[in-house]
Amino acid sequence: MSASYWLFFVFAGLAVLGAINLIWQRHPIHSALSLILVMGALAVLYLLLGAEFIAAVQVIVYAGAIMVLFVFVIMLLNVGEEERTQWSRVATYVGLPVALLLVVQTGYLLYRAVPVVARVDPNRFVGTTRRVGEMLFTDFLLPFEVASILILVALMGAIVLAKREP
Amino acid sequence: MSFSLSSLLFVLPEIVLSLFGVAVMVAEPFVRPGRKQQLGVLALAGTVASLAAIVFQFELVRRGAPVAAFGGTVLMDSFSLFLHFLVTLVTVLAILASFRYLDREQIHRGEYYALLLFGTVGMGLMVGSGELVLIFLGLEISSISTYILAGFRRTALRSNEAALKYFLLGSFATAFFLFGIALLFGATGTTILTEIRSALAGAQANAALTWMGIAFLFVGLAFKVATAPFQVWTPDVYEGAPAPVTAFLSVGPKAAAMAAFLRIFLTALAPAAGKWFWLIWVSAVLTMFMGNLAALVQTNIKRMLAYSSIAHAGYILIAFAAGTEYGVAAVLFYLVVYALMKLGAFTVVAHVSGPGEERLNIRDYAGLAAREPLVAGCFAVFLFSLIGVPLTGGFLGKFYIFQAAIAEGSPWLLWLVVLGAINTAISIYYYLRVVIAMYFREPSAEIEVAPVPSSVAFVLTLTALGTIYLGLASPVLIRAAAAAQALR
Amino acid sequence: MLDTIWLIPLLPLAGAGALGVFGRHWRQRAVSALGVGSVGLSFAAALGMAYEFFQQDPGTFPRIERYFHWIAAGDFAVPVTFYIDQLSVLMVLVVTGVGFLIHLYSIGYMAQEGGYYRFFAYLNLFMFFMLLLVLAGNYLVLFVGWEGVGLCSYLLIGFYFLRDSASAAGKKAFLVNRIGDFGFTLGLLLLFATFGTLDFARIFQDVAHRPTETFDQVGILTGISLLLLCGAVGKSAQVPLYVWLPDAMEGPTPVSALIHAATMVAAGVYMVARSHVLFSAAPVSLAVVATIGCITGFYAATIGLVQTDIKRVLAYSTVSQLGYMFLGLGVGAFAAGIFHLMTHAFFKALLFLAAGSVIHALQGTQDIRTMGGLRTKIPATYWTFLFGTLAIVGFPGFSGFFSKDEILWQTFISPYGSKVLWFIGVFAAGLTSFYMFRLLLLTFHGDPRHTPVVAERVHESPRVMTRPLMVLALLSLAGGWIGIPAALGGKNYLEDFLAPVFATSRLRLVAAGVPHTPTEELELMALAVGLALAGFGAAYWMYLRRPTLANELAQTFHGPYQMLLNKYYVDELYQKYIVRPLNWLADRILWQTVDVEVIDGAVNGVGFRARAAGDWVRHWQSGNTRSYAAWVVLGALLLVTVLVWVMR
Amino acid sequence: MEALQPYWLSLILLTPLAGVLLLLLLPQEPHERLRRVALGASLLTFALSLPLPFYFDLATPGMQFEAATRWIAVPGFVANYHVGLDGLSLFLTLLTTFLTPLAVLSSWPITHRVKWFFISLLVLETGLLGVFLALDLFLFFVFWEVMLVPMYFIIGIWGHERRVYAAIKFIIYTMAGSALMLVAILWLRQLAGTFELLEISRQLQAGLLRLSAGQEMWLFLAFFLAFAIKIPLFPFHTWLPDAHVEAPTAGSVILAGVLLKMGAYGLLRFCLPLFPNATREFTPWIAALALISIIYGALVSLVQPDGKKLVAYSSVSHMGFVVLGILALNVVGMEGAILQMVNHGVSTGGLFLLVGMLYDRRHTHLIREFGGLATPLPVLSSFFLFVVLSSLGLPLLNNFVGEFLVLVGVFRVNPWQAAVAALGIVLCAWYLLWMVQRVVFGQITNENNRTLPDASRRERAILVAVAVAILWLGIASPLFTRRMEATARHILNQMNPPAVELATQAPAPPRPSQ
Amino acid sequence: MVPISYYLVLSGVLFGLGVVGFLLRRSIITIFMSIELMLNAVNLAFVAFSYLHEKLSGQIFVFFVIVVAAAEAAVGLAIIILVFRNRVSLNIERMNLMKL
Repeated sequence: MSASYWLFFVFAGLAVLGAINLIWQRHPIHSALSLILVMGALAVLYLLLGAEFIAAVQVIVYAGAIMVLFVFVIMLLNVGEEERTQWSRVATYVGLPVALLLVVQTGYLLYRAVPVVARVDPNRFVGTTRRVGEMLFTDFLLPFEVASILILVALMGAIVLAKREP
Repeated sequence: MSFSLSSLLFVLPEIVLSLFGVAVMVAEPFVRPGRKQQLGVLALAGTVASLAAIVFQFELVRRGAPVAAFGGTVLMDSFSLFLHFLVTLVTVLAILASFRYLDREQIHRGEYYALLLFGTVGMGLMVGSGELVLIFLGLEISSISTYILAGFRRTALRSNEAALKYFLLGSFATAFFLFGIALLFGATGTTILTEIRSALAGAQANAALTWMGIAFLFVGLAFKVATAPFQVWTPDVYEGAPAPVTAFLSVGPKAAAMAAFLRIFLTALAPAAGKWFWLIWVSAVLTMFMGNLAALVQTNIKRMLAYSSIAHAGYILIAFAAGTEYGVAAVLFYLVVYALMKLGAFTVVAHVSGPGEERLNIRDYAGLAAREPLVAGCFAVFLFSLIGVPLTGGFLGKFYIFQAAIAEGSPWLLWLVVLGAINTAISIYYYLRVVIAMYFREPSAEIEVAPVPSSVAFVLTLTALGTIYLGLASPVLIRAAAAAQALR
Repeated sequence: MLDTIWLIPLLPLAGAGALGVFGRHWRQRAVSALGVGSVGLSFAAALGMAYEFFQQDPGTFPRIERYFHWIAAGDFAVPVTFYIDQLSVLMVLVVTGVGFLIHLYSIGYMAQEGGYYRFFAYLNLFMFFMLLLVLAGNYLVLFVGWEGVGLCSYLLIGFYFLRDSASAAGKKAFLVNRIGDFGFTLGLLLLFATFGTLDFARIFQDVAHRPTETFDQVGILTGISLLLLCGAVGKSAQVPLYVWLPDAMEGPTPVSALIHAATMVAAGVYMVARSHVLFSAAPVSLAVVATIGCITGFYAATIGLVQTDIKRVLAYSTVSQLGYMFLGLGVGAFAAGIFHLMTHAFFKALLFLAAGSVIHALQGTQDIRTMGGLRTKIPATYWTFLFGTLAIVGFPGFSGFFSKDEILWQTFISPYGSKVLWFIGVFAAGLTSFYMFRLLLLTFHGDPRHTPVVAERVHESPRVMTRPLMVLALLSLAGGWIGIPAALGGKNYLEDFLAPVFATSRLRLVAAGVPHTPTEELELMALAVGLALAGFGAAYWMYLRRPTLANELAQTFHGPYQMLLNKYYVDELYQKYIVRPLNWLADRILWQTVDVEVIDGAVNGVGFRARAAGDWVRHWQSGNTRSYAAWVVLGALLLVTVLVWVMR
Repeated sequence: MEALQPYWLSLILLTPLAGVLLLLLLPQEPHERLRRVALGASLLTFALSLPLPFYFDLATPGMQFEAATRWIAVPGFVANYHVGLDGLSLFLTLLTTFLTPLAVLSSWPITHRVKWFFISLLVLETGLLGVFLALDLFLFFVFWEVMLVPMYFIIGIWGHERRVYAAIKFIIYTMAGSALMLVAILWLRQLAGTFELLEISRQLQAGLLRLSAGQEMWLFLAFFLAFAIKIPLFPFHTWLPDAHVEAPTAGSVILAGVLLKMGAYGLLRFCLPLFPNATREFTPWIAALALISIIYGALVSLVQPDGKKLVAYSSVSHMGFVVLGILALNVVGMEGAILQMVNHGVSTGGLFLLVGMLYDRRHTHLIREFGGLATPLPVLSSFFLFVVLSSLGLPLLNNFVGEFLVLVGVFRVNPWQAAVAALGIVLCAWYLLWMVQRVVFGQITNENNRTLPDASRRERAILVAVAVAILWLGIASPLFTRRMEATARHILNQMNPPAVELATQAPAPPRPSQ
Repeated sequence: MVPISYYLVLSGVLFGLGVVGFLLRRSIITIFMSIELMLNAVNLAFVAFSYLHEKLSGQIFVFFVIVVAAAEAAVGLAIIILVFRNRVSLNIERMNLMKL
């Protein structure tokens, strides 16, 4: 068992635990914190996969910005523990088993999909910020610009929806 | 891959729309409340300019300009242009249909128009892109715009709820869509459609990943197109959203998603057609039946029309299942027809519903023919077209769809057509219920008649005439047929 | 005249058309002039035709006049043709002659009635159809006349449409005729299918020249003739379709005289005689004809015994006499049948018209129990009625004697006849005598039983009514002299005259016949006359000598009496076992159940089920986002599973 | 005329539409003007259609007065505007143009949304004419469906109490039936490569197009279902009583007079020539249905308390004859059937007109509300009786000829069927005369009836027209049948499977297609 | 060396857990976070495949996904705020004004 295995299993385990906790907790704030944990763990895994830039963005944007936004909203609305309604039998008796089946099946298929010989060597293929940046501004220039529109829309939407009536 | 200015011509309509969108946003604070319609006019100008840009692109293509740019991610083929034109036209009509409505509901704000414009940008990208990530971005832009638009009547609980449901389920489906992209990327190592196609054809791709990818892509796209079993969100959202938004929502994004659906499945996934044919087949049947049967028992007209939208998605899938060029042409033509009649119908609903959208029950339409002959007449045209009575576009569209399916020659498609025909028969009942209310019944109570705003009258006349025109003889049909060739 | 023979039927038609369309605005005199005039002209034309007919060599007949095509489709073509031979000439003469007299009579009888123009329009129309019937050169044209007279009888019976019973009777007449025509129609179809034509000439030739075996293997000729007989049974009021005729007395009396006695009901007899070739080639049918005739003759006579309505008694006597005609036809004595048809036309028209005169005199009373003693008050009517009665009972020397005797004799000797038939026929003759004299005695003899009010106003009918009676009385007496049997030293002119018509059939019959002596005929004749006298005696005894006897007998034989009085309850049986069940079936089962419940129920059920399905489907749309997500996930799982596992 | 021939049918088709256009331009009031315009347009159409039988060539089995032009042309989807006339459609066209003015005239009492009523009626006329004249399957289907819409409005807006139910039942029933026909049309198009009817039959004749037994059967059934509903054959008839009873007079007249003929027309035009083997195979079953229709319709008519419903059910019975005649599959039966279509149109149309006139006076259809009408309404009653007599098949009036020809045709094939059918005639007399007895004869039982006005001049004009038609058809039937003969033979010839040597013959003259 | 398939399995599991979360939780905000979890799972898959194919584009996609996630977060939270303001509840099951 090499270090990479250890690292992988530890952080994969953290991610899974965080995810489970996310869906286990009744209070949104706990869930939010769990999600941050998952994101952090994933950042490490990205590094293991040689995705430096993404790992950084993951921490900065995702965990840093987006999740803060979540926490902020939770605080703002002073959300308490969730109400325990059980009105959707479909979700419970169909949805959950099906979702679990989906987990199992997807996991199994993905496990079988890629030959085990394909293993990760963090040094073989590295997504450095430079390379990513170059690509972003050449091949992916158009999507990049388009993304700006997306942000614009989102901003505008947030304002339109959330601002108080004058 | 180098960037050249000329490649900007490929996204000219999007650029135009974005610029106007930004302009509307910027101008917003400077326009006094009560005169916000000026912003609408500005947005209208933007869409018209965009239409001009599309025509210009047509001209370019006709003169032999290349059809792909940005490394094959943006396409300017006839398919793309056809649908560009359609979605932009839809926006034009949606803007026109919204003028008075927004005043009436006191939610007249520039952002509304900006969001419509940006949404159109997103749809343009969806229909004009040959690459999954760009398609995804387009999808997101249009989705997010419409999430917001759905909730635009901020004080109305139903509007809130529509936005919320749409948003949550939309994002949920988006995640599936993304996962599908990821899996296809994993299977083929690319997200450019033509490359995926060759990878799949060459059989280097991993089968399990491919199938899972297709399945998840299907989920995402089917959700947007609202076909069974992913149509569940539609009635709630259509019902809750402001009526002109519903008009837009039921037509624009649906058409764009359908275009993306077609392009992805017929271009990239064509080698696997033998398998996904069944998905489409089953989905078509389920969609038609669920839409039509549920519509039978509706009393809320918006909701009824929502179910009818689902049913129509099912009809479209029939031609999709044929998978031929012919079928694609049928889909395209039907999308045009569908856009006109559905837009018209929801515009009528927006107009008749009155302040606060109070009058949405079919009973409220009693005696409409006597009160507002024009509105009732146009609505009748739309309804008959939705049924598929000859001499309306709805008939020709359905006819073309059925023919495309039969022309493919498979007995399964013949059965599908038979089921489609049965569904048509089912659908007569609920459409005609409205006609009955309008023409055969007397109003239960006195309702003051609001004069039909000229913009609404314009939209209605245009869509009604268009619906009839499409049913008579149709150059649009030829255009559609030509556009369909682009997918091969 | 023969070339313009179309004038004969067309004149009354023109009269009918003109009266029907414009008559409402004309004065009564103009109406009578046109109505009677058209028939008079027609009669004149018929006389002219007859004259011309006798000028020509009998060999040139039958002569066929062709006019336009009435129907032509594929190989089915029906031209309008007239068939002129001895039989049709005779019939035309009888129809126009008797018809003319009755028209004349109607001027007086109907003078006070509303709808005067209508009456004459109908009568003229009737003449048209009747003439068409007897002149027709093929079965379909005959059928036109056949149905046409049915129509006119419907119209005329229902003439007093304000009376429900009248319109019901009209309807009944039409419907019962229709039932007969059902068979007739099928007969026509079978004829056409067999011979490829409906022309008399061609069919008769075909039958005469083709060996019977070619048909009889499958009994086709029997089938055809029996089906045609159905129609005749309906039209000529034979058992079991006679029920309409007594009811038909609801119409004005001249109508009863004209169509329900003299002409229309004779149509069936005429048709069978006309189709003699077919019938004589199908012995089974002949036997059926004879049996039906015999049964009818007897059966109707029994009912006639107890009826109290003057017209009804006559009606049953008509049915009974028609039975004789059928008997004659059935034993192959076609000429005798026609002979009786003719004499019957005279005396029955007479009887009815005279009865009409009685009714007229009594302001509409028809019940003979309230009559009596009219002999002196309306002598002309009485004497003519007496002539008619003597004729019908077969008093020697009167027309009925010769014709009826001819039939009975033929029944006795014919290979198709039998002693049993003969006996029943003779017995029925006795019954006839009884009830006719009963009628005569109750009406004209004895003490007046009518109310004083009526008695005061009793008067003889105007001359326009009595003159025709006299003419008819004369005919009733002398009409039979053209057919005096050889046994009485006479010569049967009529039979000789008609011989060419029935030649083909006679050959067949005579070949099978057994020789009989004239003395035998005389003995039988005497027997018949004796029975008739016995009938008279019984009537005289019961109604003049011991007027209470009738009631006593009725009390004693209460059951049979009631049965006779109620006409064997046949109408009630039809009503109970056919009409009402059919109505019930149509109403409860077919309409209320099959149509409304089953089919419409299924149709609405489909609609209901679709809505139920819609209701079910919509419940998936619970409004709960979590459920929606569950559906999405379920869909996703199914897609993956199907794609990856099922369709690998 | 020679030069005009190609345009003549189009002219007939367009004339009612011209009337519609004129009506659209006119204001809602005064009603009188609108009525006159509608009447003028329909009369003009009738006048235009009158030359057709005179210029009609008796010997030509095929289409005459043909006109064709491209309508929609997309690769793989070519639809033509192709109209033409043969012995089958000739008289149905005339029937339509004849009945429409009468329907217009009978609609004088309508005062509610008059303009739209007449617009609907005229649009309906064009639709009906189109059905009979179209030679392109697509065009045919367009007319077939489109004409439902004005009919739907006519029933739904101007009908009686339960009009909404009747209207929706009518349209769903018939549209559901034709939905499958649409599929069949498309399938046929797929197999033959064209929507052109004549081209398809040419291919079938020449053996270029061969349908497998299964294909033929399904195609036949799909077409047949649509037609059976229209005819209507038992058990697809239940829309008819409702639609008839609730429709206004004009609607009933057109419905019974023309609309029902579309089904029988379709059988003759499509089912027989295109799917001969399937037709033969199903003939016993369909004939059984036709017989059931005859007897069943008659029996149910018998017990109807509602006069209009009685006439409606009688249509079921009468149309059974038409189907039976068609299925005799011989010339006589077929000509009888076609003639009977026309006859039924005139007679039953006449009955509905009369029932409508009574309704205008008393606002009820119930038989028991009437009685003794002969006294206050002598003229109307006379016509009533006359039309009833025609309907029950009195010789020298129209129905007799048709029915008898049908019987002759059927008897040849199956005597028992003819026997059962003939029974229907007996029943027909029963229910009709019973109705006459209860409505026209007897004492006046309802005081309201005593003072009713007799037929007005307008009504007399209608009734005289009907009566003349009845007499003419009854006496001069060869004028009609001779024009059908070639067509009937042609249809039957087409039913005989193509001999192989035909395929080698020179191709038929070019037809407008593709 | 860790096989790539392990990463993929992890991605699949996380995605599935996100789905489960969506189905299980009633609080809108938690549901939304489940969606974020699903997006993260997708990202992981992208990165893993990017490594598998040695194509950087996979990582670029992740970048876009994050952008989208951010945008969605902004809009989504705005909607949540709006809804909460009007209804003072974040229970998804109470959002059922429109149904059937």
